[in-house]
Amino acid sequence: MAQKTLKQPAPSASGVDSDLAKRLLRDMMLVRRFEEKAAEAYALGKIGGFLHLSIGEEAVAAGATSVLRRDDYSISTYREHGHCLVKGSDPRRVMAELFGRRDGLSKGKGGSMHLFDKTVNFLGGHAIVGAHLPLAAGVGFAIQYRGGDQVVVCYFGDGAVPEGEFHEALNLSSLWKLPVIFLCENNRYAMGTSLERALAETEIWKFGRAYNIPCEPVDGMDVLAVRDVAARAVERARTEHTPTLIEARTYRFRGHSMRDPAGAVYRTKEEVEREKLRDPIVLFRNRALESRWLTDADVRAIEKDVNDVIDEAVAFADASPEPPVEWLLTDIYKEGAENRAREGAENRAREN
Amino acid sequence: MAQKTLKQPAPSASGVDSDLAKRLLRDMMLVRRFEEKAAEAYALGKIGGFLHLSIGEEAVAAGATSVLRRDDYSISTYREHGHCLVKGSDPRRVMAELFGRRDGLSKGKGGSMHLFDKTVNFLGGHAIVGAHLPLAAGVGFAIQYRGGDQVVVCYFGDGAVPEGEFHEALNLSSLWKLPVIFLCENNRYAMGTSLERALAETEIWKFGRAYNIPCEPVDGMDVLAVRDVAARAVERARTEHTPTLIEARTYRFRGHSMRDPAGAVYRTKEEVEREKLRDPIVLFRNRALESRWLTDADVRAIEKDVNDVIDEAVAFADASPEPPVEWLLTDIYKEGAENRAREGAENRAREN
Amino acid sequence: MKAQKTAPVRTEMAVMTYREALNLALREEMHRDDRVFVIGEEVGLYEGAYKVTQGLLKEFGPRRVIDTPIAESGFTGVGIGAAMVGLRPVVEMMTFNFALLALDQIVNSAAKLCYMSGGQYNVPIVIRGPGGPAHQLAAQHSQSMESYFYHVPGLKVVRPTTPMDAKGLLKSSIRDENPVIFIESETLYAMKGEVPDDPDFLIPLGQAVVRREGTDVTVIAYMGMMYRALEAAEELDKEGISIEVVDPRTLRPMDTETIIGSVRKTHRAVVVEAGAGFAGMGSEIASFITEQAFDELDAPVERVTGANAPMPYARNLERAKTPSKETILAAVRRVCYANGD
Amino acid sequence: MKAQKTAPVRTEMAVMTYREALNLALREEMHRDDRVFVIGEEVGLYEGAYKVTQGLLKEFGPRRVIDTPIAESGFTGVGIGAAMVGLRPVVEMMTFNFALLALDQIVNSAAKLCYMSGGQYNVPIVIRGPGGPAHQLAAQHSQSMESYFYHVPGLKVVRPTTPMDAKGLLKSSIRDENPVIFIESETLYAMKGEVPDDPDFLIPLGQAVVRREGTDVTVIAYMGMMYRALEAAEELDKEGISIEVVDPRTLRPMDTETIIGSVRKTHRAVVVEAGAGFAGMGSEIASFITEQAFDELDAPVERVTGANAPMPYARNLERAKTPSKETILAAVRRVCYANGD
Ligand SMILES: Cc1ncc(C[n+]2csc(CCOP(=O)(O)OP(=O)(O)O)c2C)c(N)n1
Ligand SMILES: Cc1ncc(C[n+]2csc(CCOP(=O)(O)OP(=O)(O)O)c2C)c(N)n1
Ligand SMILES: [Mg+2]
Ligand SMILES: [Mg+2]
Repeated sequence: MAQKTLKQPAPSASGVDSDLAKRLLRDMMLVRRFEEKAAEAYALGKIGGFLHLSIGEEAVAAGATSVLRRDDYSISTYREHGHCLVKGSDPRRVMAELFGRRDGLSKGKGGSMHLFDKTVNFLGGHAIVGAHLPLAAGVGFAIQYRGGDQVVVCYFGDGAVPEGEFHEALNLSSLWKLPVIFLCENNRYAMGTSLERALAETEIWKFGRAYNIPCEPVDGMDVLAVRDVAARAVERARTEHTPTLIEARTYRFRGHSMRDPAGAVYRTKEEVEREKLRDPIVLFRNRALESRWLTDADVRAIEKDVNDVIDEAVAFADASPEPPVEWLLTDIYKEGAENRAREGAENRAREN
Repeated sequence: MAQKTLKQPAPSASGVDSDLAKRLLRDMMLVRRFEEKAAEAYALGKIGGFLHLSIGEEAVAAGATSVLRRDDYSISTYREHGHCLVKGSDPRRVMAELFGRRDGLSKGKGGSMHLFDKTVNFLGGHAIVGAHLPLAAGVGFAIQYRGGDQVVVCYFGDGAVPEGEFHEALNLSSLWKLPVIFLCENNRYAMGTSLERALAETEIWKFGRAYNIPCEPVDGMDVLAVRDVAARAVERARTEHTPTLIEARTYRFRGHSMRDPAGAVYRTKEEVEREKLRDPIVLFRNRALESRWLTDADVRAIEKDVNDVIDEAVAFADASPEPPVEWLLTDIYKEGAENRAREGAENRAREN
Repeated sequence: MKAQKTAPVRTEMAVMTYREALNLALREEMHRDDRVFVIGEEVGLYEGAYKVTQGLLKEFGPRRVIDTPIAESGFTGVGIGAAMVGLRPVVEMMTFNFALLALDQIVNSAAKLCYMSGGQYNVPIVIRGPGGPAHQLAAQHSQSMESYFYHVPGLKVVRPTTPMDAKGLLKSSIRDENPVIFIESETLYAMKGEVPDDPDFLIPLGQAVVRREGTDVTVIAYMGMMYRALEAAEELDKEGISIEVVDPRTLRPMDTETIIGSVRKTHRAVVVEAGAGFAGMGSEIASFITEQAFDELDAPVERVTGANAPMPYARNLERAKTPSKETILAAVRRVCYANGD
Repeated sequence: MKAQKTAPVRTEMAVMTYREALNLALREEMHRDDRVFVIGEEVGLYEGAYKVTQGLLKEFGPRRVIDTPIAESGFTGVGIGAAMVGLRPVVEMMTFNFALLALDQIVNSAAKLCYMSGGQYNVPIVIRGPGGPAHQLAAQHSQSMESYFYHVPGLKVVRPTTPMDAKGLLKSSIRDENPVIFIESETLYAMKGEVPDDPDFLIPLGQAVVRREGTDVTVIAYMGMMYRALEAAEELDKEGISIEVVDPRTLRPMDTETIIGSVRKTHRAVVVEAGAGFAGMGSEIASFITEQAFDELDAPVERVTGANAPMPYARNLERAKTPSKETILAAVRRVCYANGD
């Protein structure tokens, strides 16, 4: 999915060919299908807690990730299924994590909001709004420290912009010239709070100017546009260690989480319906067909493949057992037996 | 010192007359003299802890406060002797606070970093960098809530700009149109860290643009210039509830605190000497004499008055007793006997 | 459950949920005092992430019900600043997990301004919202938060266990002159109970309550753990062990007298808390009981606590993380048979 | 002071200050491991607000000694992010008071990433700096900070009392795979003591030390309070009361065995802590002693704590706020004569 050779330059965003079109469409459809199935599983009680779907926003993850190398990093919020899947994670293990099973990426300990996958440099899954922006800067710092040429993409919502950590992370990244792409998924709402009620400046990309970094808005429903702007940002980060702030304008078709019924209080039905006309998957599929990058048969093949993969993911998750109860007390610290013995002592009261 | 009648409009910053010139010069000299004496007392061990002098920066406090009404608020950092004195606090009680005596503004419990004076609406004295900016927004919120026309001036250093709370406070103040004047005393260093090493954008006033609020830089060594820009900001805040960000460019002639010997590591002697040529008191005194706002006799009279007032303040502080030891356990909560009885119980272990 | 000792006698009772009781308290206090306002994320238009502020925007308008951006330190600071100059903010933390972002404001500003100003400025603010374990919300959204607050001089800390307490304690908190940390629970919002109609019904801060009388063992517990303790008590009744359940309600200031009084009667105590045990609330309660009633204890005070781990997501691990009725039963049996009897 | 039990036998000793010992530990570890870097306010050009990082910028250059703006949450997050991908940051808090601004990063990111990722990502970070009472710095700059950390699963918490410990524990902390909160003290930086030259000298985390042997009462204390306890012990010697002083050194994980072992011998214990007492470290120590050695205690464990107040500025009030030798003496006498003897 992500490129395997490390030194190969990122492909240009123009010059789309059939392979690229297949990949972009497949990535978006994979995320869509994954989340539709997750929603079903949630309704059946197989997934608990909060479940946040990115349906409608798939072009951002797919477009940005398509210009990354496998050894590049990405880091995200609790609405991260898509970011994790397109980075290359095994859908089966992602689904098992949502089900809270032992074969989940995090052994079932993290859940939907805390996906991590070290094998593809996916750094989580963070549920405190704004808190992962400094972490992204830290990853950029480490890349620079080692003299590497990787980059890190940091996805976050419009809701994170008013948080202090947005400001701190952008200032530090600019000051120290860290290879971080701050990619705001502006879906115009933070839960029920619209942009206008949260920010004195609603054109989020303009905040980049305050920190003297390159910044621009992009149509987040257009996967090629996202790819294009991300490619330029990645190039700058790789070669000049320059951070970038991108505002991708997108929309979530569902409610904030499964507990928020479509969000009828804070936005109108008409608005939601209007936005659904910009469905990034439909838009790109049509364009790909029109441009003859793809045939109808290609699209059907992708659809079938994606359905199969996700069905298998659900079956895998269903079959995976619950984590053994002893795992409650593992992974608190990374260390050997000595430390676990101590934890055990502290847990005395509970255990006997 | 501050005007007593509430509804009288702020005097225009142009049209300086003898009264105004006297007041401005006296305010600056009072602060200077106060701090020189405080430095002596610190050397004698009469003042403990941290002592931060604003010597060199007096024009900011004097200029800004000269356009405030007595019922307006100001709030500041740990480098706040000047802001507190010019707002109208009794120098004797300020000095007694620095000495840790019972007649201090805060009964000796706060010290130099935590001056508060409710009688003149001086809201402290805050020693966590950046933390009082949201408080200032809250005071502005309360003014608006009550439909008042007061304003609040919030002094802070260049060092607070990289903190997240700067961003949060400015965004909220702009979004909610709060009557707050954010007045940055940019003395180019946060302890030993120069502006260039702390901020991706060193023209601090420009951050105001990110929040769509009026913003401008001003020569912080020119008391009339500060007065002028503050007057405009106050007017906007009073009549339009518009916050403003002002960057006053100033310089501290002394070290960061009495424990930092003039700061020789992070800045050159030449730089300090060059800046001292811009001494705001000397500049304004000369200008006032040249412009015939003041006579030599006026200046001598102010000097004598100020010296007398500060000598008296020192004598007063010296004579004030230590707070009674029982005061350790008062003012933790505002309440009657019941609550203190409980605190007493909690302190059992210590007391017997 | 036995009637609360502090319940008023002549008031009409209504049955309502814990959530509704909180809502009622807010509405009554907002009617009573124009200085009271509600501020936080989603409190207005959305009517609260957990609907505690339902209807408030409609009833009181946007001047008094203020939606904020996600900026916990900022809007908590706004509340503190407003309180310094005489307003009475009720700041909602959507969940208390996010209060860590505002902790400096709470600890270094709210809790200390009265002291540092020598009593000139007090901060009558309530910071409220749900905290503690919730259902499968995992490590960052499901944790006991009171430990960050009850150690801090200048703060008061409330944990209301019943709908009646939710109303009576929230009203007292709003009327208090000091910063009050008021931590509710997502798992209790839907619980129903009797709540006095009386708009002047108050439960004073700093008063514990005996939820169930008994003679053999005192169990101290609050919030969800209190209900588990009651279940355990019913079961132990059958074995002939009589449990007294005491709910502190306010953790700071702590009503040590009521707790000690109970232990003087039973000579045995078990403290239950949902949070990780090391240096938790249970440590303090066990300590003061031991100090003040050492000679009357027939067994060391037992602490029943959550496992010393972050909260896992998986349902079975989550269940194992928090004390169960069984762990309470086991602890009670230990204090009964270990010694004395 | 008795020799430390864990002191290596064949190593050369140098006499140096606590500050120099920390500095040496940093230098040795930076030489040993290129992944180690130091980041914080004024750590480079200014060489540390308290000069702990003196000379580091010159020796290691700006790649490894990084001055930051005032943005605690930001640069702590940078440290955590860097640690996730394999570096070993040592983050300096100019003073630990400011760590509250980074507490969310520490509690919700650093402490939980290993668990939430099922062990995929660990966070080998040290967050260090001075904390606790300092001289007349008043409420916001003079407070015991450990209580915000030792309750948190996923963190380790160290309080080094001597120069030797400062070196040995800091080196172990840097080599640890987990987030370590390492809280020094402004009042100890100038204190001198013997420190092993050996660049491989380590003191394992989680080991308490007996600072003074005795037979009648165990006093548990760390940092400045440990020295007051030693003074009290000397005085009590004259009265024929023999004090054993135990210093936990690491608060999490706590070495309960060493402490319990001592109490089994003396049958009496006093816990001293500088911070406000309610629900402090002393509560936990008193609790586990009581639980694990109840039948061997001749008196309830006494807690000697700071007053339950913010720190006042005035010198005399400040003095009254923190436990003195006299309050320790009084507590020891109480446990000696209240009971048993
Ligand atoms: C610090 C913090 N405050 C509040 C929350 C509760 N919360 C979770 S998601 C969310 C909205 C975030 O909106 P946005 O950043 O726009 O992302 P989106 O959900 O739209 O993808 C809020 C308020 C949180 N998780 N963290
Ligand atoms: C949150 C926080 N971090 C660090 C400090 C330590 N500190 C005290 S003053 C200061 C420098 C502040 O500089 P600036 O804001 O420019 O104000 P100035 O001292 O120049 O007036 C620092 C780092 C603090 N008090 N609070
Ligand atoms: Mg959004
Ligand atoms: Mg400065």
